[in-house]
Amino acid sequence: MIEIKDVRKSFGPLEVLKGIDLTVQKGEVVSVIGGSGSGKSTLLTCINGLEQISHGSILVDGIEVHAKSTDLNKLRRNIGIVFQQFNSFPHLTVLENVTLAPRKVLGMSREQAEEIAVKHLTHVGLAEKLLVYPGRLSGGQQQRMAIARALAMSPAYMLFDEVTSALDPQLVGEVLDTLKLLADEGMTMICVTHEMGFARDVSDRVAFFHQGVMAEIAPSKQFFDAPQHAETQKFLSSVR
Amino acid sequence: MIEIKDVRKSFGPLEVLKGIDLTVQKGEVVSVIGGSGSGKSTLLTCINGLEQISHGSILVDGIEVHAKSTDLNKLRRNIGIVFQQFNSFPHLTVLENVTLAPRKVLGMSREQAEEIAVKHLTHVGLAEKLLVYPGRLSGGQQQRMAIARALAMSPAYMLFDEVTSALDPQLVGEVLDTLKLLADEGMTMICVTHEMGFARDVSDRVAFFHQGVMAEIAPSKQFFDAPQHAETQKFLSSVR
Amino acid sequence: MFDTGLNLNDLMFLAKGAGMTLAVTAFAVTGGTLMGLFFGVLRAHISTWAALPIIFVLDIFRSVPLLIQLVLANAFQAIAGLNMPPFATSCVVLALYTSAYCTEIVRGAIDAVPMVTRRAARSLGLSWGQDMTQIVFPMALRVALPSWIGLTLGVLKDSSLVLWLGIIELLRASQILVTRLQEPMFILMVTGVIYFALSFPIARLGSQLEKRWREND
Amino acid sequence: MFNYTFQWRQALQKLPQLFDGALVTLQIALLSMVMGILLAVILAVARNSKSKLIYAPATVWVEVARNTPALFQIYMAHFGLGSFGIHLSPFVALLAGITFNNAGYLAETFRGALRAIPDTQTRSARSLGMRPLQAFRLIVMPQMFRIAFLPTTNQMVWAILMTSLGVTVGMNTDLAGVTQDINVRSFRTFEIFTLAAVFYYFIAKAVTIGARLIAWRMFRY
Amino acid sequence: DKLDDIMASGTLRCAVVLDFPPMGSRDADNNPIGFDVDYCNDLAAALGVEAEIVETPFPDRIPALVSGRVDVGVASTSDTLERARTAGFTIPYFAFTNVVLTREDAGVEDFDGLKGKTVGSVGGTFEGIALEDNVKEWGEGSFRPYQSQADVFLALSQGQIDATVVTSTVAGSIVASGKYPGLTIKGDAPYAIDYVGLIALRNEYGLLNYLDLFINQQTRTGRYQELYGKWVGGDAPDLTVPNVYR
Ligand SMILES: Nc1ncnc2c1ncn2[C@@H]1O[C@H](COP(=O)(O)OP(=O)(O)OP(=O)(O)O)[C@@H](O)[C@H]1O
Ligand SMILES: Nc1ncnc2c1ncn2[C@@H]1O[C@H](COP(=O)(O)OP(=O)(O)OP(=O)(O)O)[C@@H](O)[C@H]1O
Ligand SMILES: [Mg+2]
Ligand SMILES: [Mg+2]
Repeated sequence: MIEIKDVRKSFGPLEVLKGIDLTVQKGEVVSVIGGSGSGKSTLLTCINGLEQISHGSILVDGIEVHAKSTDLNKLRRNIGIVFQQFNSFPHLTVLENVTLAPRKVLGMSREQAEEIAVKHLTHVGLAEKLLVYPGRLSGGQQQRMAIARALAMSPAYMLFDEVTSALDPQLVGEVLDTLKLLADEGMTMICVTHEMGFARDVSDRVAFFHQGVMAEIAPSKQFFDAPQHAETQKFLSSVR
Repeated sequence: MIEIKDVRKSFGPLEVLKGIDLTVQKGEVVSVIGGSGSGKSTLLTCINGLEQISHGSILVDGIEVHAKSTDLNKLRRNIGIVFQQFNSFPHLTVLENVTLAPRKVLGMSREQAEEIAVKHLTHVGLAEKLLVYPGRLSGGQQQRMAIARALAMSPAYMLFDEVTSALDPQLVGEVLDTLKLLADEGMTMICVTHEMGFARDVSDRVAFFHQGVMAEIAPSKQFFDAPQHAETQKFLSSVR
Repeated sequence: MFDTGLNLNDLMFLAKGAGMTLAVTAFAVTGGTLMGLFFGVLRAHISTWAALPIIFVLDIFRSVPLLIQLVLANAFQAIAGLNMPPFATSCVVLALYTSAYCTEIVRGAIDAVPMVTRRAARSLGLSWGQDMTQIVFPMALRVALPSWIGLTLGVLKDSSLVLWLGIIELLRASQILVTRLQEPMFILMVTGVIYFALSFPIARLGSQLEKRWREND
Repeated sequence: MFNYTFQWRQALQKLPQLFDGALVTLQIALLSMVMGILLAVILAVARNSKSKLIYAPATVWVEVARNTPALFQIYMAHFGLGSFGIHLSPFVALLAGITFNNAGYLAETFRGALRAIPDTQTRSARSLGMRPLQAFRLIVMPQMFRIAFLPTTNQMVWAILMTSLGVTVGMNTDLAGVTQDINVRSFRTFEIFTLAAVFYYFIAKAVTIGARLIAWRMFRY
Repeated sequence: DKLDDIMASGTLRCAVVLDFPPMGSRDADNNPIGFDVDYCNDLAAALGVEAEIVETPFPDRIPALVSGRVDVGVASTSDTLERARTAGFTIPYFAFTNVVLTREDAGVEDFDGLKGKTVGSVGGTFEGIALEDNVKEWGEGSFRPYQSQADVFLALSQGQIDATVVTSTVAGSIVASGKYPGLTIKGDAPYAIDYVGLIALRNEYGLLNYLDLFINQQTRTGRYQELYGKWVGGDAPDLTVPNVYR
């Protein structure tokens, strides 16, 4: 369970998150939508401790992320994250990309790590690209590899930050399919996305961010069919 | 009058133009369409002598372009050309871009050149950007500046090589309008273009290039309504 | 072919000089690179303001002629009673000089590693050290290598200045031979060829590596 | 630890001499840059030539300049050419050596810059009726200089530092020459070379800052 | 003190200039030879230690000394008062007279003929400083300081300079060697006799005392004349100055 309690976050004078409250249950899929600069990415990076928070607290499985005593490296193994920009390690093959963290962080043997990696890469449809360097992959393949890489750490949670935004339109589908698959398997996920269709079909709840505030959150059908907040309505009409 | 007679052109072993015949009358607007690599750009650069030809001849106002005795610099003043990309001289202001050639090539005084430049820049709608550097202009404005720059030499002919291809869709219109204006004023023009609407509405005749051969040429209405050649039909259906 | 007094013995003498040039270069580049790595990593992780003292000091090494640096350092170690042989002084000065350039190369290369890639690494649970060694350095290396090779070649050539401290490196060896044999042009040409022969393989190695890596992208 | 007493007063008395030396240093550096740039433009163009007869000598020049020590080049200009009866005074030998070096390095910089300028720039210029040289001078060169400006500034700093090598060929009027002259008379090596280092540092900084200002004034696009 | 250190360490390190024949140079195997080399060996023998010759260019003599890289400078160092502010000098161990060395085709017949010519010498040496001052005084011609004696001869033989003023010993040895055809001696330079001393750290009185006595002994025992005969030839110059002590 991820519990976000009155989280505020400022970059210098700019307050980017203005008191966010959100609890994500085990097995739940929450989509986050909102305009550019509304603080969506910032929230995700706060959840796995990549960013400090200015106020409030975030608990993952009851452990306070930003407590001094927390072993962040250990915590992060449990939270996979995939970013919008391609983030493959270009100097490693696809297989090495995926086995690196299991070997170095979890201390797995090479064989063990490769077994797991092959499993996940097959899962995302990259079984044939094991020994290729990421530079040779399409954007969609790179994002799927990043997903497999995160999954190889067997995280309990996955955070996705607009993983399809940088892709050519024809590549978006293959990545969304992978996400859908994960959701169907019961993974707990927070997905920042611009794909309304995906948000509607796959997520249990949808949250709308506006200028650092979570203006609205509701079960997905209700969210799209009867948005309450004026800004939500405006946003939804602009992206349709 | 531009007379192109059995022009062949090879780059090493590759024959790019395989015997082109085309006569463009004074005041006529001819559009050239065709697939990538079919030799359209090459033909334009042969017409003003930027490229040598391997066989045949090109006459502009009765002067043979590729004859040894021809003063190409003088000939070129009479033929304006605008390319798809990187036309503006980034180190000169818009005004300087346009006045440079009249001053250095035609030997005009600065005042005289500026007067003409302002006239043409106003014509293409850039009267307000005289002292701006091209880097500050949108792509469409840059192309219009390039057109004004060519016009400032008072050429009898204008060649356009896909001048809108590198532009964002919303900027295409403003450049095409400028071309249309020119055509209406009776300028003799050869326009390589991918804009079928433009080719249809503005040009007197349309030519279709296919693998170095001018597969078809016809008055524009006839060309689009009843294309004769199988390749033309294929091409037209692919771009619609 | 040539009517020259240059014999095998003298060629050996030149070779020994070249060996000295290589030795000085090797020490300087090794030391300079290590220091450059340290300062470069530091520079990439602290703010420009905090780095100002480092920036200033390293800038001095790039703004004062190496000759002056060498003479000064030699005089200083003399005054301070450090009792360093000229070879050690030369290596230290050249290493500092190298590090000044290397720091910029390292910092530039680290900055060239996209933030998101590093975040991805940290998100997988990799520690800062693991991130640096597994992700940042390998990626930065590709960016840095061409400049680093250039720097190495530069140091190889600049090392000729250590002759000022009485070290018999390649150029000094050739001057000694010129004194004895009185054939300046011929001996200097031979010296030039040797310099060329020393730097060319390094340059080639660099472009080879670059090419190999590029195949992966 | 210090078995030595610093004698700064003695060194500071020499400041006027050092200042005169600094002017000579600056003069050589500037001259060598101006000539180096001119030669480099020619070399860069020649390196793109298809004719072996033009390409080869330019390449040899560039490679030798870049792969041998500057000290070697200056020594060669004085004593190497001297053995052919070509006598360059220390000033001219130093200037020639540094110019040779500058030209070699800048040629590569310019060649890179030339490659970064799209071919359409020349084509556009030629289409407007400009002659090849006009197109190069009016369109290509200004853009080339902008791209190459920063590396050229660095080369200028290099040129200043290289002037210090003149002492090896009997140069005694530039900053390093004056410094060495004072040094051998008094043996106050540390003090006098420290002053020289300060001078060099400020000259280098002045050039860098000056270049920034020029760039800021000139390249407003 | 230093003297004890030398005896304790078992080696005496001498700074010697090796492109200054016949005082110091290299043989065909590039090994050091010359008057100064032998002088250093004698000194080491007197101290009962091994000699180590450290090649030191002219400009590096003092730094080498102060840094402790060498113990003694046996390097033809002129005992000027300006230098004595920094280094400690012994009594003279050698004395140079200076001559005009020129090329036969340079048109220089004597010292006065140097006026208006391009001349050169090793920068910072006794004769170099004197010649530079002369050129300044004359107001015509020019002076070029080179960093080594070898460069001066090279420049002279190539025609880069027309003449040099150089110590008679070196000039004699150079002309005799035949390596530089066309060089010729044209009379003396009207300079005071250039007395050179050994140098050591300014405050090492024990060592300086020992060195003074050693020089005295070399002369007394005839070794000085012997070495002079071996490297230069003829009668060794008088090392005393009339009408004054020391
Ligand atoms: N490291 C940082 N330093 C300063 N400001 C930052 C930093 N990171 C983000 N911001 C600012 O915080 C605000 C929110 O950024 P964030 O990336 O969270 O928005 P977002 O909702 O993800 O937008 P988008 O849809 O464009 O990705 C923006 O105004 C951004 O400029
Ligand atoms: N300078 C050159 N050297 C060698 N081949 C060239 C050169 N310029 C063009 N070509 C080749 O000539 C052929 C025709 O090129 P051209 O640019 O004329 O085609 P195009 O019809 O204008 O295509 P596009 O619509 O892509 O601009 C292409 O195969 C191209 O690769
Ligand atoms: Mg974001
Ligand atoms: Mg084209």
